[in-house]
Amino acid sequence: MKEAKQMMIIFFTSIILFVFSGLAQILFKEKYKAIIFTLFSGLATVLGLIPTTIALFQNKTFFNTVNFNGLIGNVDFVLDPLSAFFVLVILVISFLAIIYSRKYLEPYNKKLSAHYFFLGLFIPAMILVVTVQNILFFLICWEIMSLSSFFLLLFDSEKKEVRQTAINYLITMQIGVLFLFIGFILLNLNTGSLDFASFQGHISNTIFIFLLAGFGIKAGFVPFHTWLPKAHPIAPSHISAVMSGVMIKTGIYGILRMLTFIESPSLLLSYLVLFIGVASAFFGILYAITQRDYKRMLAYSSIENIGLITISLGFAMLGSSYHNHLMAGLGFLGVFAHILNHSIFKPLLFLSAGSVLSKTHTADSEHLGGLIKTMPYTASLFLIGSLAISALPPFNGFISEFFIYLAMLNGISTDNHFLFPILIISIGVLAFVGAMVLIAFTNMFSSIFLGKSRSEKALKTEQGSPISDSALGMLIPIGILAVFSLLIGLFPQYFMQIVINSVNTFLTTPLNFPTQILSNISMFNLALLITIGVILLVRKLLLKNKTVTIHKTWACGYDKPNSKMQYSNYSFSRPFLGFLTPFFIRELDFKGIKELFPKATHFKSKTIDIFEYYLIRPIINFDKFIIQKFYWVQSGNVQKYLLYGLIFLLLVIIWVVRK
Amino acid sequence: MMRFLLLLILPFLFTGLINKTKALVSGRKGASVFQPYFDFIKLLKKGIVISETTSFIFQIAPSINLACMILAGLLLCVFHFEGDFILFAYVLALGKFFTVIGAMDTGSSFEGMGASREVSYTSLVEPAFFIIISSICAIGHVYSFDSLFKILSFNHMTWVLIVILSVVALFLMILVEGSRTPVDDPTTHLELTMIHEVMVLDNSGVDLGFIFYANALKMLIFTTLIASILTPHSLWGYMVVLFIIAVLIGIIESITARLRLTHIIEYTFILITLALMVMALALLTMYETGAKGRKYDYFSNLPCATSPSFSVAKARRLPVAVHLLTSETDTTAKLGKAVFSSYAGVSSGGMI
Amino acid sequence: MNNYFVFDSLNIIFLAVLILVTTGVVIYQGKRNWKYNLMFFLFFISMVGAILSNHLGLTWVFVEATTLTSAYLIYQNKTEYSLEATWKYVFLCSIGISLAFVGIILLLIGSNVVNSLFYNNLYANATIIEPFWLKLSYAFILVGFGTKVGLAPVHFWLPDAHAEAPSPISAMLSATLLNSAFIVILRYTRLMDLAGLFNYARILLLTMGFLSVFITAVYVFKIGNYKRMLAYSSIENMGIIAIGIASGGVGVFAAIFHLIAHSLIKSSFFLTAGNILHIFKTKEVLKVQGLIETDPKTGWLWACCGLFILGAPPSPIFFSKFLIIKQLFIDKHLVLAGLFLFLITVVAYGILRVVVKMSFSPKITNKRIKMSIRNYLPQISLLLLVLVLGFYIPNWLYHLIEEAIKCI
Amino acid sequence: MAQINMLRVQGLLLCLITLTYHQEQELMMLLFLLLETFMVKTLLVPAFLNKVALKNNIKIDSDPRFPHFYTLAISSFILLGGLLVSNIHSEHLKNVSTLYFGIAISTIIISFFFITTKKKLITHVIGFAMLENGIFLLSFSVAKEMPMIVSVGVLLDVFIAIFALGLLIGQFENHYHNPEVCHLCNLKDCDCDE
Repeated sequence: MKEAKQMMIIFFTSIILFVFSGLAQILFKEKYKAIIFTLFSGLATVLGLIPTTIALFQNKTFFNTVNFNGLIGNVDFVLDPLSAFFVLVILVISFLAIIYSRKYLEPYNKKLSAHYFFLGLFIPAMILVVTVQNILFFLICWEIMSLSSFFLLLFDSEKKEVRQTAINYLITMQIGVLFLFIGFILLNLNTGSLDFASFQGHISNTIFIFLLAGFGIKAGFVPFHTWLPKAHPIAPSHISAVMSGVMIKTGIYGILRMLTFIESPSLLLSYLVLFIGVASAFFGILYAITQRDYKRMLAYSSIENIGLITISLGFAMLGSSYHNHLMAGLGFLGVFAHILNHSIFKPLLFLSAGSVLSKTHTADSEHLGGLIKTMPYTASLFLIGSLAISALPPFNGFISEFFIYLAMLNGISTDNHFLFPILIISIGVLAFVGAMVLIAFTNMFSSIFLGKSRSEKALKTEQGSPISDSALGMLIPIGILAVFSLLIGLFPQYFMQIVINSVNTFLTTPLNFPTQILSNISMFNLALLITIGVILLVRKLLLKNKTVTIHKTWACGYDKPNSKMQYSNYSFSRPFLGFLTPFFIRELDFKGIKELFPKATHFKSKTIDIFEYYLIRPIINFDKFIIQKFYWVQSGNVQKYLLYGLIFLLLVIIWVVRK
Repeated sequence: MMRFLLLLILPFLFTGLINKTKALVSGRKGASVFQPYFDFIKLLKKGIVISETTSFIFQIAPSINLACMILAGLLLCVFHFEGDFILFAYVLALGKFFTVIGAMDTGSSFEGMGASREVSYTSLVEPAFFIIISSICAIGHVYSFDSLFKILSFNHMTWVLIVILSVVALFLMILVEGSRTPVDDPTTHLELTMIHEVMVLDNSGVDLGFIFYANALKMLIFTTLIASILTPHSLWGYMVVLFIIAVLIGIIESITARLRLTHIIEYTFILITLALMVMALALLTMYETGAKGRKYDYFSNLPCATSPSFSVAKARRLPVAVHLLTSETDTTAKLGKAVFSSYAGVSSGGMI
Repeated sequence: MNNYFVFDSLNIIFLAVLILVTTGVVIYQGKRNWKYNLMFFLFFISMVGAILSNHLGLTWVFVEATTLTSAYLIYQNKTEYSLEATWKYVFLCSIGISLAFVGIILLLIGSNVVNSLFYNNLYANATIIEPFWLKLSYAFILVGFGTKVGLAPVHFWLPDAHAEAPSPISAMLSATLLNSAFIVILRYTRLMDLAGLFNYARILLLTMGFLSVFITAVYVFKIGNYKRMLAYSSIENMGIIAIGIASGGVGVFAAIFHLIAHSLIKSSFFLTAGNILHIFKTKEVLKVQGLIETDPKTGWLWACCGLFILGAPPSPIFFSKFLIIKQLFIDKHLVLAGLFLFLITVVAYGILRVVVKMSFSPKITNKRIKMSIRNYLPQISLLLLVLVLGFYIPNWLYHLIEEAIKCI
Repeated sequence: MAQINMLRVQGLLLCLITLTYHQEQELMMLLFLLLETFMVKTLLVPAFLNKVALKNNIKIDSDPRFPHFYTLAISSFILLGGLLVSNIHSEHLKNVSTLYFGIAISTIIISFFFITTKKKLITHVIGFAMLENGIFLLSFSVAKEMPMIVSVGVLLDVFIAIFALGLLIGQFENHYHNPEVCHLCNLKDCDCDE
């Protein structure tokens, strides 16, 4: 008991220290702001990690009740393995992003007070969201999280597009909160209490669907995902990393937390979640392939990964519904493992993409190319991220996808004739999604880093000298993530123990951790690395004393190839996208080549999200249409004003007299 | 283990056999079946030419690809654990990843074209593979290659059908993954129509040798998979299957033209169709065995050995191939016909 | 014998808000000429009278007096537009108030036996009053005082007057004048409740409330003048308060809470708008750019006020909206709840768009206009107060509001 | 101006009504009411309005789209309606003197009719004064007394309101010649209408 108290004090200190670091840096000169913030938040991170790791690894639950007078009343703050897992991820990833931000923000030459102030709010808000156990306080933290991230998005606010997107983001979040409002209010009506603890057994299907929609908007479920690909390109890269790596998972946390209050989820919900997951994964990665802006593409890929997490969650729920405990266990294992892994490799990708952006000043992959020669470290780190996100061994992405497949295979053994084909088709979709990820990332990696540069401008700094690789201050945090990515892939049997306690909070009987299988994978991955090493060595030996000629690329006899003739991002994905046309809309602006001696022509293609096109746009247009119908009311004529009032009065009088 | 060694040794014999068959069918004498070995050794002895556009990716890609193929073979033949086929598929994907970025590294428009086609046309292979394997796994409640091969005997018509459909699907996969006709023509001289060959235009010397080896190995791996399904234990059986498939590929390459590029995707859809048929059959088997509510923990023990309610497990262990020869298989024949006629319909699309 | 003026929990809250806001405004506006000061004082006094009065007729007198005293203040700028706004304000409000007087007379017809307009007498005899006349009279009162409050469809003077008045006066109008008219509606609604006609009252209140929010949604969607936007936002918030009162239960608490928060936030919002007007000399949204860069304090104040008024936590408005929606759910008004959520989202979009555009766009002028500390201090302190209220409601305030609800 | 004269007549009528229809009212109250009707309603307000009209050169409120004849006819119909209302023997109206009630209502409606159809701003003020007269009559029909303080307050308010509106008309004269209601359409949110 005493320990719990101490731990919670450390925890609160850490949170206050974060806010304090945001405030403290305001007092310092522009030059020192980043360092001051990094130092204090580093301290806060270390402090926060103490109770978190203890709760997570020793499977303990710390809680503390704080009394807020009036409306909110008593608020429980809980650090159980479920919360602690998320806190751990938030702390580590945020801190790496903060380290990165110092060098990243340097060239912007901007006032940083606001940015760091809101970052100092954003991180504790996320931490509180995953620990607070009271409806109102949860919603407050949730909103502060949305708001502070909104201000963080506004970093480049001179651009109109940035402001529009930020508003779009905040409004979408607002809509999400409204769904949460409805869900929580219905719950509150059922239980009469604001405490999460009272929800046990009160979450009906309707409530869950509302909450799912609310949390799903944050998480980026299809069709609520449209804010995500807009928000990420405009955010500073370390913010994209935190938002994509951590923040959207708070949506998943919400769903998971609600699940702890459900004894056994109904089949409807389970299939719904599975369906959403499959749709998110498929559409997310499909649109990722269609993008040429690499940050947008990474954002879409986040939707896909959220889809995978949701698929796994769907299996976990199906497992509980069908009383297949192993499937449920593996499903939850997949959920947590993938959250962990995605929050490693997605920041890794976003941060290395940020390095590219800060050097080349363009996010359009069609203008890049050949960067691997000027930025070898960034390129290698991006490659590691790409391999990990494509779930390729020996990196960490494979481990979680492996769990998802295992959950699915176990589900098949439930011998339910309805479940069976659904699971098999899910396997098919998952495998297809895997193939698509491969296309998306080979494409993006190649068009940014490989081949020849497509634009001379991108290879020069503003002063005109050729660009170099990023500063160490940026490479080190990315490198740490890359090392984690590899280590988790190589030794999953140890690293995956991180999530086991969190998984067990959902299970009646603790999951038998598949150590044997994981150590097999570990052995295999080591063997893979060794084989690659051996073969490379053999190759080196064979090449000893041989001539290595450097020559131009063979262009099948054509003598004057230039960089424009390379396969670009668009052309690479075209054959594949050819047979998926119904799922997206491509607007082409191309006049064609006419006459014998054609004049200059141009070609422009734009890919539109079908959900944006058929769902979001009509709603906005419809609103506009309806609202414009009423503009005449405020006409400026006093007599009309008076008349409206009198008519209203008359109607009421008639109503009263008639009754 | 023996199989793994054979797997490492035989790839070039396999391609040699294919080439020999093609030569014989076209009325030539052809090179020796061991010619690919000589080519390989010759390539290893040569120096290399590297494009000035390339980076280290280009140089490590073939080696990594080869390593992936070797380890995939290892998974298939030696190293078994629950879920190994997932790893198998992803290791193959890792190889593909590096082949593709290796090709893109040259900055050549042709190699980009090849890479783009490669990833597009093979995108449906993985789903089909997973659907088939997991369907079979589902009926047998097994999760690894070795136990999968163990349970694949029969006492029922549906089982036979499942095996046949799977084998046909796997055979089609060889053609897709190995870049053989009708998907790709390895002997074409027009770069615009190539898929795999055009990706490696710039590789030379050792790297090219590795690429040849890896590609042959990949085909052989799929062949081994088929062989292991048909004759899981006998080494001679394995050799026979290998021989038959090589000859079959040779014959197909001799008598068909490659497909128009736009039709290749449709061709790969056949794979999905076959896979879904396997799934339907598996569902049928589930109805028949009617085993319901069975609980079991697969981490502790394997069901095919212990579970008494599982009828297939207790069935006679008769190789399916033998069964094929002895029993009346009307349905099978019809089904096979249907599959092949659809395949023929697609192939009549013609050249590019 | 009854006192014409009483203190109870309800009007103490109103009075406190009035004094707080007035203090802020007085600090903000600094020295003015004696005529202005006199009228301002009279305006203040008439609002105090309206809030404290215990007699319906007397309240009427004071509310009408607020119109007349504030007319001069609104007409400060002496432009064509301010003239037009003042005319509309005086004319529409006077007619509205006359209608309210008709309402009072109708009440007298119904309450033959009672023959008193003291609230406590009316409350005591609520059941004796003929429902027919009570209903009619409520309609007139609602339309009449509703004109002052700014409830649609009789809100039309409001955007004009708020936009054309000097900013401190706009702040007073929005944060205090509307409240002092609202208190009459609150007290009258209590009478309806006691007479067993709450259902009728609630239908009218809900109609007007939703119309108000709807009107705001319509106009802020494409607003071009930021002071008008604030005025519309006042209409919206008054509508929300009306909805809260109408939904009863915890909604009443929410409404009172909302009213307090709205007054504090909106007054600082208008005062900040005054700063902007001072810097940019224009009320057009399109011509105001880069507030944060031009004048960081004003810029951030503007952004914060914008977010707070929309109910971004820890703004108390967040709670009140939550509670109102909850009450709508309790009463199973699911359609209304949905409509409410939809409308406040549209309003949020409209206001946010403008606020973000003004605050965060790149700056256009390089000239710096010095402003003294009194141009920031009131807003900052009011917002800090709001912030505290958002996180921590002191027990005494909580009980005060609870008591106030009993007065309604 | 005819309308101002009409206002005078109304005031005088109200004064007479007060004289004839007093019930057991206090003397003070009666005196006050007489003063109000005679001094304010009959003399002061019309005189003030007249002054405003003269000063601003406002002659007649003519609108070719809406001739005086129709105004007259419609007003007569409203009055007729008011008289009809006064003949209803409803249970609701038991403690009201129905004649005054009906006429008061029709006066109020006619004043609204004036305000919403006429263009000149001065006519609106006259309409407002008429409205107040109607309300006075209405309160008279209820035959209940307000406390003195309230009555004084009401009187003061109404008077100041008219005064303020008159002053504002004077101000308008600085900006527009002959202020009409259509001059007052500058403040609106979009140009969708008119």
